Amino acid sequence: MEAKEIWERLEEKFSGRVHGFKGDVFDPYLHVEPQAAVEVCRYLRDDPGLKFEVLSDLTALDWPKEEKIQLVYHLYSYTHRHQIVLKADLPREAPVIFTMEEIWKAANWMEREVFDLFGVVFDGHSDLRRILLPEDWVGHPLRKDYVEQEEYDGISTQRAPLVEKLLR
Amino acid sequence: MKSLINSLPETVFTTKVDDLLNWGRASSQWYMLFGLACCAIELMQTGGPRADVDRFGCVPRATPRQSDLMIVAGTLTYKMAKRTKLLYDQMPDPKYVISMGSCSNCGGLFQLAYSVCKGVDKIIPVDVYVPGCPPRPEALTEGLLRIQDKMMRERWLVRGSAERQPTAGA
Amino acid sequence: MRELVEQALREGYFQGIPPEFVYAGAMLLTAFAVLSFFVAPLAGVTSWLERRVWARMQSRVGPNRVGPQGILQWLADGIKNLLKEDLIPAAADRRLFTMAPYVVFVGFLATFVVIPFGSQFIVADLNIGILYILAVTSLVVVGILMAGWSSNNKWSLLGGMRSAAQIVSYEIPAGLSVLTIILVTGTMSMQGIIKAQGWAPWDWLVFYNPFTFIAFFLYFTSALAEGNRTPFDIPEAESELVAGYVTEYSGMRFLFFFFAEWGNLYVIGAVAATLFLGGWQIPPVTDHPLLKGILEFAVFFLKAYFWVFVAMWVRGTLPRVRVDQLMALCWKYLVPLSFICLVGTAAWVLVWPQGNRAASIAMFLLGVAILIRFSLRVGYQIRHARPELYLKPYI
Amino acid sequence: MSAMNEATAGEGAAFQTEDMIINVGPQHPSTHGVLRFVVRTDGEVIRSALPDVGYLHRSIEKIGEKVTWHGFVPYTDRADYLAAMFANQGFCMAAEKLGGIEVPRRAEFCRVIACELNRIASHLISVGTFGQDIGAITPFLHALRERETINNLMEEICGARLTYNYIRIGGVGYDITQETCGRIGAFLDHFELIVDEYNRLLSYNKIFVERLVQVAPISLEDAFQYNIVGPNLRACGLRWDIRRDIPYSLYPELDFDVPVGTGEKGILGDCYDRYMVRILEMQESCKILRQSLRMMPKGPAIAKVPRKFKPPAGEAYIRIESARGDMGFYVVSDGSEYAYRVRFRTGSFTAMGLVEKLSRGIMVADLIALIASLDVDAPEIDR
Repeated sequence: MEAKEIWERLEEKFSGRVHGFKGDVFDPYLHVEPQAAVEVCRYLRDDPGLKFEVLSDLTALDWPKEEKIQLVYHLYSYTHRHQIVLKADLPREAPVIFTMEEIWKAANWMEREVFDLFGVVFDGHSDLRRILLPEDWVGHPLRKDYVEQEEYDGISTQRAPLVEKLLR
Repeated sequence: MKSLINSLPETVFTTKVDDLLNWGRASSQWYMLFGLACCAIELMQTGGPRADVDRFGCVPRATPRQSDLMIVAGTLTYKMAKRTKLLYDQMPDPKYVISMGSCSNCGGLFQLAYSVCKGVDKIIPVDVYVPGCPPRPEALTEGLLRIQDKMMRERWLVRGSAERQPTAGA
Repeated sequence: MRELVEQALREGYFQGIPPEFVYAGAMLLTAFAVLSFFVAPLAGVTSWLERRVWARMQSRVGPNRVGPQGILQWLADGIKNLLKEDLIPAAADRRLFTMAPYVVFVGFLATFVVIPFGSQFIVADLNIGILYILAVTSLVVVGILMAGWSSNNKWSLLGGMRSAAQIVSYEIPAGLSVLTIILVTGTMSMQGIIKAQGWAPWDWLVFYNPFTFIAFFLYFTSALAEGNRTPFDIPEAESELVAGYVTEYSGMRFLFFFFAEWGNLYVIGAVAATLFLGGWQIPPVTDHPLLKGILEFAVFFLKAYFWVFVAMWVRGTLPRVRVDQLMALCWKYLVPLSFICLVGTAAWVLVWPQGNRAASIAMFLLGVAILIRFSLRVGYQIRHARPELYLKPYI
Repeated sequence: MSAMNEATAGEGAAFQTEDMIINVGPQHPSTHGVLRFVVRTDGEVIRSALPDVGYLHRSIEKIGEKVTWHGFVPYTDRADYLAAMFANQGFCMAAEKLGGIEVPRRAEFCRVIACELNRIASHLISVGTFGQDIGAITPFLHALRERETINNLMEEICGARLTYNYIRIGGVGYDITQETCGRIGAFLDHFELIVDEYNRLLSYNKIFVERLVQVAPISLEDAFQYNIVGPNLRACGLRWDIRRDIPYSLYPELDFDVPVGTGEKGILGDCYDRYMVRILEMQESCKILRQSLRMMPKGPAIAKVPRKFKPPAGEAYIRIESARGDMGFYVVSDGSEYAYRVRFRTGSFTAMGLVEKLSRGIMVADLIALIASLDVDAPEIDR
């Protein structure tokens, strides 16, 4: 099914809670209200015409200028061989969204990763801990304004001055 | 009883005994399987059919208790740093460390990373640095031979000449 | 030995020392000599041989730098391990931890007392020889269990428990197949068992009847399991349990385990050769006692080492079984089969108390047929194995 | 075993058992790099195994925002060192998609050849370490031996043995010469028979088969729920290969089969199926290599790409079939010389999420087999 049709079906069902469809890019995407994300995703998974069985990818983008963190869900359907990208904008200071864990189990680890690297809190998540970084790490490194600590666990994080210049 | 180590005068006998002991240690380096990242694959290849360090008596051991040589092969992250120190402490003396690859030498490509320890020598003392990203098996074999040289130069019975040599690059 | 000491005593060499002390001293001296000049090199060379054979199978070279063709590799390993720091983990049970290697070592070393290297070359021809071997090798279990428990390491504990379960279970088929032989020979003395056989292959007990033929393979399989060899090396499974019960051992203590493992391999081969393969029996070619002794020793040694080589071959080929499969194999297949062998041989002995020559020769021919089939298959595999590809610029 | 414990526990409270917590890793011979499992066992039977990853988190995604588009290609190698070529290709394809760059046809062929060689190398390590984890070390070394030959070929193609940096934005770094093509052909003649040898040595070994069948089967629902991809997904019985089903590069022109798990020895989707799919895939890769060697046209190996490559603002998501399955590359550009966000979505990461569920009730030895069969790779999990 084409992305356009998916968008039309979604708009019909969830009018007002999905918006901003963009079909003329490489991977067509649409925006979804954070509160409605779980409902929309459940519909996308269960509707026989859509049947998005897998959550291919879940990641986030940090936009400091617009004061938002954007969650990006890549969905794919093996049955119908179509894909769609969902985006959900969260406020940057307190990004909270409900977990997708009950819809796709794969979301468990992906959400932990997003929590670890971006600091997005997933409400209702069964086991929201840091996954890649140590438990006592300070900050969420993939945010654009992340500042490295001087040292971690007694080990200094100093680099050679030459390398320091490369850092943007 | 007073320890015999580094207490005797230099005679033919003591130097010969030292040579024998050093020969034993140099000919039987058991290295710990401590592959961290990319270099671990080259470490495996070094034990594999083409390079085959078993010729020199180097066999991999899984446990630090039975190994003499720690080959730190790959990127050391902060999360792993504490464990590396622990594993090093678990090895019985005399023990040696080869830092294999740019990442464990100085951070290498991952100097820019926030989670990578810039050099394993911030955690544990290193005897031989093997450069490369990743080093070829030949380079690692050369590193092992350098460690052998270093072992052969050490003195155990003879008094006063036992300072461990400064590190050498392979 | 005894005569020598008695002669020395008669001639008055050790006046003022109680003769018991002299005997004890002589025994200790012999033990030391045997240990350092026979058993240690034997285990060491076996370890070197294993590494070379293994390397060859893996298209590597193996240790070849230390001494000619690397044959002194075991010496270097020994020297190095002697010099290592003697680590005892803080949380370990000190007493058991230090004792365990010796218990294992004694368990393996004591078997050498009754191994008949030649018609005159045996330390003590006990009349319960084979029973003695079964008994003292059980001591190894105790040592391994001690090591596993005292290390206070979960891998060691798992390894120790696995090993205990495994060795205790496999004692049964091993013991039963040994009993099969005892039924035939009517003696438990190692020399007696060998003397019941002849030099010719059809006089060997392995071809005595179909049941002993099966019992031989049962024995070899169970012995591999008792010696913690692949495919039954689950107690020290490197990829699962790090190093199993030796995980916390370093230096000299580890060397004892190391030593016992490779020495044990030889004991397995030696017992198989004694019980089933005619031991040191040689054709009557010479009457010269020394020459005869050397020939006997060589024959026995080669027979034993052939099975050592087979064990290495198996190790280079097979993966490892799982714990439940190991137990299932023992209790579901090996134990019933060995019982059948025992009962069958008992019936056979009742019917033909002097043995059945025709059956022996038939079994021998069957054995030869199996061997030919097997070697043809091995030959096929070797012919179809491809050598390493060296591309041109890299030769 | 657990049933027995429950039975005895019912008889009297005096007999109480305690679960043992074992720490597998991060330094353990069969965790394939640095993984850690906190395993709660009842004797040999695992109650639960919680994976703990991140010991090789090298912040490649953050580095992607700090270096230029061209400069990031070497880092993609390290994102999956066993199959570095795929990460190269995926990232370059994403950048090309953003920048609208047409790749010359010969370069596409070079990419396919390099990738398929790399797939064989990666699967060799996978099945080799599988044998090692089950306890057979000889097959592992035989696999390493063949891999050395591939490494030599790779060295000839691009000058590196492991981390290639061969595929660049717009094409490939170096053209594959005619002599190299000949040597690759010689290698294929050799290797196709080696796979048979490998089968005789390991694949149909009775003990090996018994160890793997009916161990930790993955159902298709679980595979979808946990987003299992690549050979692991195919082992569940779904004939799905991105090379065939979402075609990219030259794969639509090439003729190859997609091997799937059949449950020939045990049940569908067990460890043995996952192993066998990889063995069959190596043969398919040989087929692809032969075809592409035959079809290779003349032409340039790289398109003209400016040194200061600045793709227009936008985002692209690329899926490629890596040796570990669907590898996704999500790149966002804000029109500058640096990427705004680089995201790798890898098969090993999601596969590790499933380990906790699969490991309930299997034995410690089976856990090792399970990890080996999933063919997870620490840098791909942690990036």
